[in-house]
Amino acid sequence: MTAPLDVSGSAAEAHPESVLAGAGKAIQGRSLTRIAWMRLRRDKVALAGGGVVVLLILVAIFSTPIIAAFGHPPLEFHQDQIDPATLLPKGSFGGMSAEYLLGVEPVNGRDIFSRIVAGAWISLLIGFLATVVSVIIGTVLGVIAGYFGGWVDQVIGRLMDVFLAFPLLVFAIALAGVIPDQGFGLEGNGLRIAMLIFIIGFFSWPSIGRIVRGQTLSLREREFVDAAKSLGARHGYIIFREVLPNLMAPILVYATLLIPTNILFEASLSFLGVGINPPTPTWGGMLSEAVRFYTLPHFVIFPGLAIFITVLAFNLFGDGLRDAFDPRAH
Amino acid sequence: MSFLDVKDLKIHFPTDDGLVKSVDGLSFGVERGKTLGIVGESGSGKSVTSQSILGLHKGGRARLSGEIWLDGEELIEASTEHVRSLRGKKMAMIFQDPLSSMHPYYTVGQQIIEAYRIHNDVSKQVARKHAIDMLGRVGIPEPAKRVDSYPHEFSGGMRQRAMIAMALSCDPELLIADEPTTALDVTVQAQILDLMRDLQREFNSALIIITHDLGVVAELSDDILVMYGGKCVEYGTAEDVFYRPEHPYTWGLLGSMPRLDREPTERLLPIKGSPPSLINVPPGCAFHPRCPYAERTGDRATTEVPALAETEGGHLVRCHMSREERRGLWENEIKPVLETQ
Amino acid sequence: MLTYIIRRLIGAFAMLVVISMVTFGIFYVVPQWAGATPEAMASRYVGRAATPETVHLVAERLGFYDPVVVQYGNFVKGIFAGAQYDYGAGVEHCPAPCFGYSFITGQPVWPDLLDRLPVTFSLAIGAAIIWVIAGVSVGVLSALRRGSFFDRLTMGTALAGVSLPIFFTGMISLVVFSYGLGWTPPGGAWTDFSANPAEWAYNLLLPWITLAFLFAATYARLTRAGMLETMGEDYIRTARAKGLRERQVVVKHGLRATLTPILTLFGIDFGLLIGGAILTETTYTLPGLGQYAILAIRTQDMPQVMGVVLVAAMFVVVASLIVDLLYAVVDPRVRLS
Amino acid sequence: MRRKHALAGAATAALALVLSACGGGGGSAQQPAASASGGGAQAAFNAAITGVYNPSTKKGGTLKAAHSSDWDSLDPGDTYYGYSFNFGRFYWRTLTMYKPGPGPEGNTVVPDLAESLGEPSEDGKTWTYKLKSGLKFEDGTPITAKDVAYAVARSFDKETFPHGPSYLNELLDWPEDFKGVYKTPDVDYSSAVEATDDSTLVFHLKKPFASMDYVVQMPMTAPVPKDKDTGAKYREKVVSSGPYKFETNEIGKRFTLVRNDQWDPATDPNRPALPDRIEVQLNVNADDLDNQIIAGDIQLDIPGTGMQPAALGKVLPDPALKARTDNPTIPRLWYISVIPDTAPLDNVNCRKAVQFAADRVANQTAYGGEVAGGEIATNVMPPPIVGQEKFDLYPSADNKGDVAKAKEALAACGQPNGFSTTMAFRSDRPREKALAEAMEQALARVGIKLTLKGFPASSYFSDYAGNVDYVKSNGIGLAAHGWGSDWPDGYGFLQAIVDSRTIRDAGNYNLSVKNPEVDKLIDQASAELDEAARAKLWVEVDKKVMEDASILPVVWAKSLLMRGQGLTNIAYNEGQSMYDYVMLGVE
Repeated sequence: MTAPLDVSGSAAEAHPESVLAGAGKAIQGRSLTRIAWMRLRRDKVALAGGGVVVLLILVAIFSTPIIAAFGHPPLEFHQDQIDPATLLPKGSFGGMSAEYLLGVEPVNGRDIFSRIVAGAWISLLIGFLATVVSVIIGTVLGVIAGYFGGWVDQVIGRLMDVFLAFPLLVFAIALAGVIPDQGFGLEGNGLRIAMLIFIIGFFSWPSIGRIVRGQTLSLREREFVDAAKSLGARHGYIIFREVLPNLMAPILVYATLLIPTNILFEASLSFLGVGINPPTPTWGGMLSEAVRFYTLPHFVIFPGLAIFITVLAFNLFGDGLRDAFDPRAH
Repeated sequence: MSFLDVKDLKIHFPTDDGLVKSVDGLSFGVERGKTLGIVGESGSGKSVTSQSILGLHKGGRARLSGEIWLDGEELIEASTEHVRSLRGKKMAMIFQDPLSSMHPYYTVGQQIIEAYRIHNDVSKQVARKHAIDMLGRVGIPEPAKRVDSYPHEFSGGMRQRAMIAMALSCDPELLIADEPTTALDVTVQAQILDLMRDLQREFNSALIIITHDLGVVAELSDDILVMYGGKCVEYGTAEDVFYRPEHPYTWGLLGSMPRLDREPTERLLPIKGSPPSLINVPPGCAFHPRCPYAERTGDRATTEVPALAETEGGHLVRCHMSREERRGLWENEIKPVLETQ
Repeated sequence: MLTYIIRRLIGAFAMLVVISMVTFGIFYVVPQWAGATPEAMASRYVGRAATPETVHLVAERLGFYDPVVVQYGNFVKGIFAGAQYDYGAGVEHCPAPCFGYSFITGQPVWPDLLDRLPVTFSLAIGAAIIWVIAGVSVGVLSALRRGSFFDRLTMGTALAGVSLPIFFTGMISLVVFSYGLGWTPPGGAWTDFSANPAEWAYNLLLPWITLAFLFAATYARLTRAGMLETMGEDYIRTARAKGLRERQVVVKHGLRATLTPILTLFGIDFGLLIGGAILTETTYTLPGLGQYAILAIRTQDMPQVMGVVLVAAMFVVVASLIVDLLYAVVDPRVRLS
Repeated sequence: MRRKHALAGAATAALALVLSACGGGGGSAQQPAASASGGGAQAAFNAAITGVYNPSTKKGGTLKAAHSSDWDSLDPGDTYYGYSFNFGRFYWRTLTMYKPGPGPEGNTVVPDLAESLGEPSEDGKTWTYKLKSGLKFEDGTPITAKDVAYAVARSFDKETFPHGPSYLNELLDWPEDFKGVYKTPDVDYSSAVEATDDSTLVFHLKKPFASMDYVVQMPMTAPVPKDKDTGAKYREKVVSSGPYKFETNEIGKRFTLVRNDQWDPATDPNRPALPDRIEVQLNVNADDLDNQIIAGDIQLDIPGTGMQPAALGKVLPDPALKARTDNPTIPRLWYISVIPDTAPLDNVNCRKAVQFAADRVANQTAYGGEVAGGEIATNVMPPPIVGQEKFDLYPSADNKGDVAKAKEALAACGQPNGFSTTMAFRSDRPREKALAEAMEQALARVGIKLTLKGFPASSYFSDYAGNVDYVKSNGIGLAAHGWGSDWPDGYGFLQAIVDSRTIRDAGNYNLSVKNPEVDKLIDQASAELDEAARAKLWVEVDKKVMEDASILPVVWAKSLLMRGQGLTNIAYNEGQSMYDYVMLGVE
């Protein structure tokens, strides 16, 4: 999130305690989870967002048959569609036609529709998995900080401050720029995707860490934790059986809201030219190429819209989820 | 007509989950210099009632009907602006949690001064003097110094005193105290209650004390209204309600009054179950699922809403059981248990 | 209070040390792990005619043969004590804070940073004014008219706003307003405020609005949520019970409490922005710190990277310190200790 | 040797690496003006290639120029960009310079500071230049042969001046203990370069070298007054020897040149010095720069590498705008190194398979198309190189590649089903990225699977494609590359990229040509004194490399240049590979 720069707005949402305070209260009983589900089912906007998310996931999974049905292979050149002097699409509206639904790219004439469809999985995969990384790091450190308190909390708290003070985009670019070719049993784009997931996830953890810490702090004072302690339960038992299950709702909510942030982060890195290697299409990468051809609206708008719709859908769904878990929002 | 006269007050909230009938046909009255205690569990509608008198429900989605007459003026139909001008001046309120009810960013003095200057066109200096004066009258030591303290710098009891000073700063004729002592220690509770009694005498205002604890109103109240599920279930003089209670719910409340010789959690006459959902109020008598005597009236308990009927001399009870049956139960079963302790 | 400030300053300093070490590690150590020799690193900074001897000499001059610890130590020394720069015909003293000399242009980094700061600062300050005013007022109005058409419209717009990548909105706005309608200057336009304030503002108008839109959306959402929460607080009910007019309830009691946490966010956001609005500056090719950072990374100009990262981090650290101090002023419950 | 092209703008790579030429001068300025009947003010496509466009001798006005990036250095001893050699002649003078004006004559050198071209000794190891009289620095002190010798000696210090060319470091007979004028101020360097008197300069070479006149037109011979030399900081305040001097210089932002009243036009027939003032803005957005050139707000795009792709779509379809452009072929080749260190490309048949499988049209389009990119290249040397011959060892119908032949070659290589390898490119160069993508598509047709990998341009040759260890351990089989000549003959173009003996551990520009037969031919060609026979031998080198299939030519670069509005006296100079800047005037 924003932590870095102007990737996605403000550090604001890095302080979601207030937002989730309600969810925290709601987690006491299973029945409240059910109530949240009922609320969510009634929230049409959130459901629409969720629907689009599901649709996008399906598109990502079934990109091959979709492209086969409606487009051309995403890497295939169609230079017959291109004016050899200006390098621009010959047809009007960027070469849009029944053959090329969203037109073709300048220079090589690749089918924009296919490339957008084929680019979905990168955005979603990195968005999801980077969030998983953030959630894991954030939860572990947040629980440790909140549960043990004292100097442990101090150290982890400082660590979070350091991360928030980092110009993260600079670091991400620098790191992404020195990714080697092989390592960890992966190579090429596989390694690159893995590294991007790690970098994005690694830089996004403090936001989720803060929430988890805050929630853990309040859970620690609750009766059932006291009860477990008085029964002589070990820390591990209390954390895994008493604390973590009660953190699931806020983590779920916040993770959902972190996904779109991470998708934007990936798009920003691709836009700045340190994303996935070509020719694999990514939305941010398409936009960065479109900069050179800003006179072609279709080349700019379609990848931009793809990012926008995806991020918006996740945000709508995440907002709905949060409202559902937060009685005060009603 | 009483100084405050509430007639058939209904407060309903439409929600996604259905219509919440917070208050459903409530009538009562209070005279100047008199005290009414409204007693009930949380969710019984007692706080909503008090806020609707002050018009504080406005802006929300509440639907009000009925009549609220204050000193001959009807408030429900009155303009928002007019009700606002009465608030603080003619009627004031003391809230449950003095910490959260006072603005954390302003000093106690600033908050009292503000309250005073809304209704009195005086300079800040004059208002400040008044605030110091009020703080002194509610028993805050060194008021000239404490007037510049922030609420969080006060102890709980001091804060509640400050709240009271704020509420009384414009000399209101009706004072509503919503759970004024719930957030306080037992010893402080007594002090605050004494203070309120003294001040009421001094100001000769009408006082409504809202509480879930009969003990709080025992000494203070002239009349007591017991609410359950948004309805009045018993209404009478303090003497009636304490010495001749006729509703099984009131018996339960009496049985759970804290006493110094009992563990606070130990209940003599436990009321089983929990307060009813205001969305799905149980059919028939709202109390029947928790009432140990429900089967005595057979199907009526679940099918017929009991009427609020006068048992004698202004003592009203909402129960299917006959007067004799209730009195018999009280005399033979309940009273002896309560008195053994 | 004083001890608090001193303690915080020490903490801030420690944080900058950590950040400088990490940055140094990424640019100096990671390449070596990846197998780069001092010569390979040096050959980035020589012309195409460079012979092995040239490369060797440059590697020596840049200190690449020294152990990393020594290199880092020299860097730190430069910041506090200044450094000597051998420019061939003589030695120049680079006074503290000396972030070294660019490996590419040979120019001292610190003046470069000072030179670019006004651009980023101008961008940030203008955008901040717009987004705070727009975001907060929209948020307050939406909260007060919850569920109204206005609320739904603005909150829908705000959600769209936080979902739009700024490089996309930036490009679209350039294409439409600059290249299409010609209302605003093209990307890259920059005039110093002191030279011509009107032109300064005119040139920055589009970046301001674009950047402000993103933040305003976030702030509107947060203000609305905060306002809704505040207006449900007990003390608001108290204020109303006193007979206060609704406007005063909102402004004096509601806003005051809502804005305090927003202030914290604002401090951090603003600090982050002054450190370089990379995407905005890239999209509009504004010669600010963000663009400087990107160029420095692209050309692997290590002193420049170190300088810009540390300066950016410093702004965040200072901003958060100021915010904490301000918080203590605004919220009497907060005690600094 | 190699001149840098502008790393600058995102898009264009093409810059002329050609050696800078000389300026247009008084005499030459009049000459083209007089002979440029073909030019005139009649706007037409390529009007400034064949003749001088809008000839004029009017003095005065301000020339507004801009650069989408920045100079490597303004110091004549520390710069290696073509545009820098070209533009620098406004404020420096060198012993010789390219003949100003259009046409093939632009490839020849004429004297500048020197009275005449250099005089070689019998053995070709000593070159003597006589300086004109009346030469002065901007402060009025006379320019003597000592100042030139000092300039040459100071440029020796590559630690202080890492950017400039090192021809003279290699050619001259420097004393063993000479480490530069700053580190070893007392060492006598007269064994390499000496001023025998105030007007006589003598170069002593280690071995015979025929093209000395080309070398000394480079700015290392621009005089530097010793008492004003501030080493690496001299770039901030260069002392002018040319018709203009610095008024202001804000490094990285802008600078302004004004007339140098100490410059005597009588000593300088090559520079008409028409404008009164020259303003240069640096780091201007490249797209915006194009728009301002089109609109007339800026008159000169200094890098001279051609317009950005977004502008092409605007300019080419519009006859009025197109008429303002010139589209020369420059002595630069964009190509792909096919690296024989990486199996199975160690087998020449596999390399040939790559040659046949490539889709040249797709590659050309990737590189910017027929106008902004260049002509499809079939061999290594570009057409502007003297003696160049076109030939095609891997022909295919429509230049789309010959899949059948490629498969035959694969079979011969023992890889009938194709193979996998990695292609490197500079990730901040969109054209190289597009090229890599085009190759990936084309080679897939014959079963060769390409993995594409982008690297930062700043460390492309030092850490990646030009680093032998990296290439070997990471299996880089193909690498996008580009080369421009420092002067327009076979040696100037080919030597650095095909001589295997130049290969070092890191920072290589010859990535793939490791053939002893090629090296042998290079030696033969270098030793050949007859110009025509020498040119033939360079063609042989070219053929050998193509037979070796270790270079896959992409395009012989062309750039689309736009003549700024209000400019006079515009001519494309072949020596500079861009407009001749010192000829320009403003209306």
